Amino acid sequence: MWGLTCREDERDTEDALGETFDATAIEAPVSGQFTFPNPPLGLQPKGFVNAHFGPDSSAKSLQFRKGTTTLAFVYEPLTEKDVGGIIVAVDSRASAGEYISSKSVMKILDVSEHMVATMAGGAADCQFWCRTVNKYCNLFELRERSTITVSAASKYFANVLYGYKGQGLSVVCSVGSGSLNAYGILDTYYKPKMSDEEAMSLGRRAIMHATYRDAGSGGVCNLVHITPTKKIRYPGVDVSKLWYEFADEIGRDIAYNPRDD
Amino acid sequence: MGDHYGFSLTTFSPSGKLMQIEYALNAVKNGQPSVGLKASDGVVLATENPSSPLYEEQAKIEKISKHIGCVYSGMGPDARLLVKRARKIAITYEDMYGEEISTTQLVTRLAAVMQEYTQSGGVRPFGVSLLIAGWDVEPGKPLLFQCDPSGAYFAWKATALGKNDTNAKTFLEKRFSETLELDDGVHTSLLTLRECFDVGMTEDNVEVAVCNASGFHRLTKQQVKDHLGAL
Amino acid sequence: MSFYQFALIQMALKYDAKHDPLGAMRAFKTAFADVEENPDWRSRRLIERQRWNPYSMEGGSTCAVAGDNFVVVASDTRMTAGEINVINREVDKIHPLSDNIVLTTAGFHGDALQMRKLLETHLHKYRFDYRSNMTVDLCAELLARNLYYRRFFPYYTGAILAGIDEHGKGAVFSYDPIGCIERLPYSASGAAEPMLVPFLDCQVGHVTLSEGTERPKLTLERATALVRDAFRGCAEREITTGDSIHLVIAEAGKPIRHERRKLRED
Amino acid sequence: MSIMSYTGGTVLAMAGDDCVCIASDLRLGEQMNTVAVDQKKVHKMSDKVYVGLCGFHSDAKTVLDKIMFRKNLYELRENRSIKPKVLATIISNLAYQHRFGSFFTEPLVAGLDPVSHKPYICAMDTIGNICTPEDFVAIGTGAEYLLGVSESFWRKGMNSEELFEATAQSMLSALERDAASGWGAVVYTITKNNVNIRTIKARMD
Amino acid sequence: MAAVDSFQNGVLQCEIEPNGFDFSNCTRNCALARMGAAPPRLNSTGTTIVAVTYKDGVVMGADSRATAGNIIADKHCEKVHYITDSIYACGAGTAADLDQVTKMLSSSLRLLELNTGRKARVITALRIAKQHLFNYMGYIGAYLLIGGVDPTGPYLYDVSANGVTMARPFAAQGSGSYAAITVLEKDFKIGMTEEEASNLVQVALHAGMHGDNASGNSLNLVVITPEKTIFRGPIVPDFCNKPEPIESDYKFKTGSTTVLKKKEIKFDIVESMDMH
Amino acid sequence: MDGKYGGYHTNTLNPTCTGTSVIAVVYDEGVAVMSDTVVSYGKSARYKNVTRQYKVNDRVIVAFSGDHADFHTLQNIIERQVSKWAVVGQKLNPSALYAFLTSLMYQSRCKMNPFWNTLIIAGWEDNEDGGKPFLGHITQKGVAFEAKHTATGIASHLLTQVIEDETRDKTALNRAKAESILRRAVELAIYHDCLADNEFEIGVVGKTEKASVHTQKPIIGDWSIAETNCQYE
Repeated sequence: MWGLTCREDERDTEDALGETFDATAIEAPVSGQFTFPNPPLGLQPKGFVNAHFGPDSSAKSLQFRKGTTTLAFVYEPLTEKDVGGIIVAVDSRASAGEYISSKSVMKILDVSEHMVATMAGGAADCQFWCRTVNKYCNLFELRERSTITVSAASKYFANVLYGYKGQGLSVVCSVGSGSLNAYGILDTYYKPKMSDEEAMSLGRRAIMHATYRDAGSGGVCNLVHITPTKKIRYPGVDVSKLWYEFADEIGRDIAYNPRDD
Repeated sequence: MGDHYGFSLTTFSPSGKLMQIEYALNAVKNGQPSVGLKASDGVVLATENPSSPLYEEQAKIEKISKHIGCVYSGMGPDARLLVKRARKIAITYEDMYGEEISTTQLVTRLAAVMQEYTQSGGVRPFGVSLLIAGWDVEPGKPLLFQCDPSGAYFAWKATALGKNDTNAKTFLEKRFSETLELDDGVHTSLLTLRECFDVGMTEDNVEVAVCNASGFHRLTKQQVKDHLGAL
Repeated sequence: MSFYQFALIQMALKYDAKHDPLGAMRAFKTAFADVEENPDWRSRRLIERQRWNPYSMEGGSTCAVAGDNFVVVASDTRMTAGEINVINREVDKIHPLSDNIVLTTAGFHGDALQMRKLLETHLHKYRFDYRSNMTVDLCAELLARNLYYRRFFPYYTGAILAGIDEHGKGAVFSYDPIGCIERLPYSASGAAEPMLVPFLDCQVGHVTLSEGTERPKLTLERATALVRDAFRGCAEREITTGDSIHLVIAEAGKPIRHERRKLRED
Repeated sequence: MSIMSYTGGTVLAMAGDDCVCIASDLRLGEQMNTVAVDQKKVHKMSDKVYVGLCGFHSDAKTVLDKIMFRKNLYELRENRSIKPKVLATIISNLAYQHRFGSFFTEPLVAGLDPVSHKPYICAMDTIGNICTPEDFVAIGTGAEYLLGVSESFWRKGMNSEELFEATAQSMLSALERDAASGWGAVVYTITKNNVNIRTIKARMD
Repeated sequence: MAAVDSFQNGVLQCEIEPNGFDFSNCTRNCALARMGAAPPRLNSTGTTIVAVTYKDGVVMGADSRATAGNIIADKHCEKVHYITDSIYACGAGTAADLDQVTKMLSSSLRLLELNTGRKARVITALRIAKQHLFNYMGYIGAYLLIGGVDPTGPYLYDVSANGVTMARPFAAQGSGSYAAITVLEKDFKIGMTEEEASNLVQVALHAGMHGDNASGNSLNLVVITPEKTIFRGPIVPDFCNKPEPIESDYKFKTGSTTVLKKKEIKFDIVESMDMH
Repeated sequence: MDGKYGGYHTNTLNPTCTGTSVIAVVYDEGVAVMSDTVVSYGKSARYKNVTRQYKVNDRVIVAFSGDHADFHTLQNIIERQVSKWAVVGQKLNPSALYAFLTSLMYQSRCKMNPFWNTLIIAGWEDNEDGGKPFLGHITQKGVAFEAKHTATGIASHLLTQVIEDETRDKTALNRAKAESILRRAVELAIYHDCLADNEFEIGVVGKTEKASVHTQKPIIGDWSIAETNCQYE
């Protein structure tokens, strides 16, 4: 066939065309052998994705969603009534560039029964990789018949992500651009021994201040309290309502008084 | 403007008067007579414009912008330059502010131009006085101004310039009233003009223009003839 | 020097002044001096060599509103080539996958077709393996993962999966191009998303009303009326939305209903 | 991030019958963090004519000073208060004068004609292309959201109370979705015999 | 002190007699562009403009949509610009440039008409526009169709931003011009009547507005003949209005927004502000 | 084929020999497809009377615009598909070919190695209730849609509206009317498409007629306007 000689490899062989590509797309990936299809022709994924979905691309509201403010701290119980443990507080806004694509994202992702990870940076990246780590932890617990330690889980998390170094993944587990303000509040009010109530209000207060100052955070403040025995998820509290309560509390008149010039 | 020679030709006389301006006013005095009259719904400008079969007809009344026009008494060429400047002022104002220039604004700026020529080196004042008639669209009001070579400007109800303007003015004082309509205004101004005429007034040697809400436009010969007939 | 070295040099020039303000000031000063020595207009007009863009934007927009036992999905039916030239006025952007799952996408139409084919195949395979239809949230998770599998060559679409879940409640799942999934009461995507979403915020989410004012309940009629009005507003203000609205209404226990309404065509 | 959204900010103007409403948010930020929450973006030019300036804040301030200079010169010369149409032309000429090195700010003029009390609203792009619709105009980072919402909320012939509600609701819905604007909003309602300035309660995140 | 004065004069200089462009921000804007900040989006008239000469005059028409990116900035912007009573210009390209160039053309020609006492020629308008645009080498993005009738007959010229001009019996410009020009090629005949010419322009505009996203909303027509010039204001073709109006009306009862603070400034109505 | 992207073999990313636009219109019992017979190399009409429509079988015609080299390769691939279907005794119907070509173009686009073509698939689709005409349009990036009338290349800008007006109100369009519309479209295309040629062919496939491509009488178009327009400015 005259066509055959010109290009042997892709175009003309029997199984070319649809089959190879569709096959990979349809089959659920088998863990272990699955590799992400890179953009072809040796294009750098980070540059390629940034060129088409980055801040100065034409994909205005199609940019990837980013979350920003998350915090967590450990504290011991002040009195017997308290339980102590870890408070994890997050905001709930996912913004794509300047557009707030969602106001109610759940940024505390379960890694195992007694462990959570918070989502800052790329929302989709965190969701996907937390699910992978969650799967790994469950398998670990079934195999080892003992709960996985936090350091083991985070070690696994680091190893997995290391494989995709420099390809543009944005998985940030603790900080975010809004958290600089949160640090300020935590540094001033944090005491190693606190009552549960006090710790939770400190977490919410820190998130509220972060959302007040940072444009990328806002919405609802979700809070999880991890005690030595179980994990309690508290319903979200509207951050703006928190701010107005805070303003009344310290008696500061925050409403802008109209000027007539 | 006028800084190439440095020395100003218009200097104060010991008695504290600027003689050049006096002489300029005299030049205006022996120019052809022109009359301006503000009626309730418009302004009339009329002037003597001797025509002869020998030369082409040269209009003395010029249009500056849609609602503003002017007539002059005194030296023609000076007036031509002023009218050109006035038109430039009007069009630049319209570019800058998006609406047509109001008569007061045009007159103040034109007077400033005339005043420059009395204080700059190497130039003489204009030998011409202008009667500027305009209609302000905003409050819908007729306006009549006179600009002198000294740069002074006065708002008039009715006035006359040029040859024997004094008795023309006394004639107007008797005839003028606030409630004049535009047509009677034309009649009164033609009557006052006839006072200053030494030769018979026909539609060839007089030029009349009217400025009202619809704009500034010169009356055709036929219209002047009808008005003359009705006198 | 291939395009990438050129881009790298360009990258070095581009100062990332986001994070520290002092750095921003220094960066601006050096950039200012840089421009003074060789301003753009003196140096040969460097024509940015465009690499072939695998994506193209077919315009149009879609939205979905979930009620307690229904879901309304709507999209316009105009396809534009190259931002300004209308090439087709009756394109379906809503793909009912099964009687309780509806996929709608806006953005690059090629990816939309591929996504539909992908999901249809998975649903078929699921029906083959488990002899039962997929529920909405299961299908939603599947779509999230499949979007993420192409993390380094993403689908250029804002997908929305809507349907009736197993409890008979309306469900709308909104996605970003690489699969960040979230269940919302209402969502929109496409060229006119910034215009649709605030309108739905105000009318469905009632987020801007003061405490006292009464908030009308979201019935099926009110939802369809709101969606139609939203699209009429967008057709007025957005150039790639128009021609007609294609409404798909899925109610618990009832087959999917289609409805088409005219929109302005200019 | 485009330079126009460096400091953020949104202004909306709506016209009813014989009344005009201008709403603006109060944020001044540097890219992602908020620096001030009481930033005035609507400035009074004369009793019933207001100017809104959005975009890059330092340019907005410079342009405001230049506009005040030209407006004061005009009012002193003409001895009457400036008409909104004339003010729009002045600003447009100022912007177009910097055609090739433009100011990064989009001005908006809204007000009642001092004589005929007819509402006049107009918005411009950075080099002064005047658009004077009869319903509403929006500028700033939240302009798209405002246009989409106001399209349904605006009706012909609204009185000043209805107009205030429509403007306030449109502005609040837009601020929901715009990260770069918000932190409170202020609404000026201009009618023939008074100007009402109201600060409305908005999300502070 | 001298430095301050010179700076002060510099700043005020362009205020006192503003003429010509002021390039003071150019370097700063280029520096910001190199820092990666995207320049702002200018309003452009995507537009369809059409002009046709017929037996004794010119018919010109344009749509009325100005777009910024994919958002319609102005639904009824005026693209048929008045130059003089018998010369009109339709414009496509950067909206601000069009406004200013046509305003400059109009004032210079009206000044010419007053000073010479004669009706201005279309060729003069063309020559002024062409030289102005050529001066700026196409950076002033104005694509004009200058048409009109002067004592020597009807003319139509097509000016592009870099100064290339061409006389044409019929012409279309703008992003919708592809669809419009085909309609013109189909039905144009030499020596059409005014009726036929204005119908042809309308059909061409309908084609441009219907097929092109960036044109639409309504169309303006001007018919110029030696005796009179008729400007037919916004004509809304049937496919340009909403087939069904907005269904429910979104009336917000008073009090549906919480007001934190309130200040009122009262005026007593002074009948007329100015002195005389 | 210069392999500048890290040594990969790439298809044309800047096409050389290209065919200009193709226009197709559906009429009541079939589809008419028009394409001119020139392949131009840049602005010069290098290859004359080259057919750009490929008769797959007597029910399907595929017309190409864009790079001619890719057209030959696609022709080869379609031939292979036809023989594959023939093995199981099936005749390739238009919607099947349309689906196959869509995924092929999409897949080549995903390998950043596109076929630089826009394809028009015209055919007669046999289904239970008597069958219907099929017209599909696929771009080089895998965007595919069906339509009543379509055009590729510059003709999509120039002629879509004119054809839309012609076909909007008249419900039953017979073959003669469809061909006259196409002939008129060629004339209008010549005026403003410098790559178009006045020799063209119309392919027809319908319920009764088998797929066939007929060369047509060249159209001259009327250029009388030139005399009236000799000004300098």
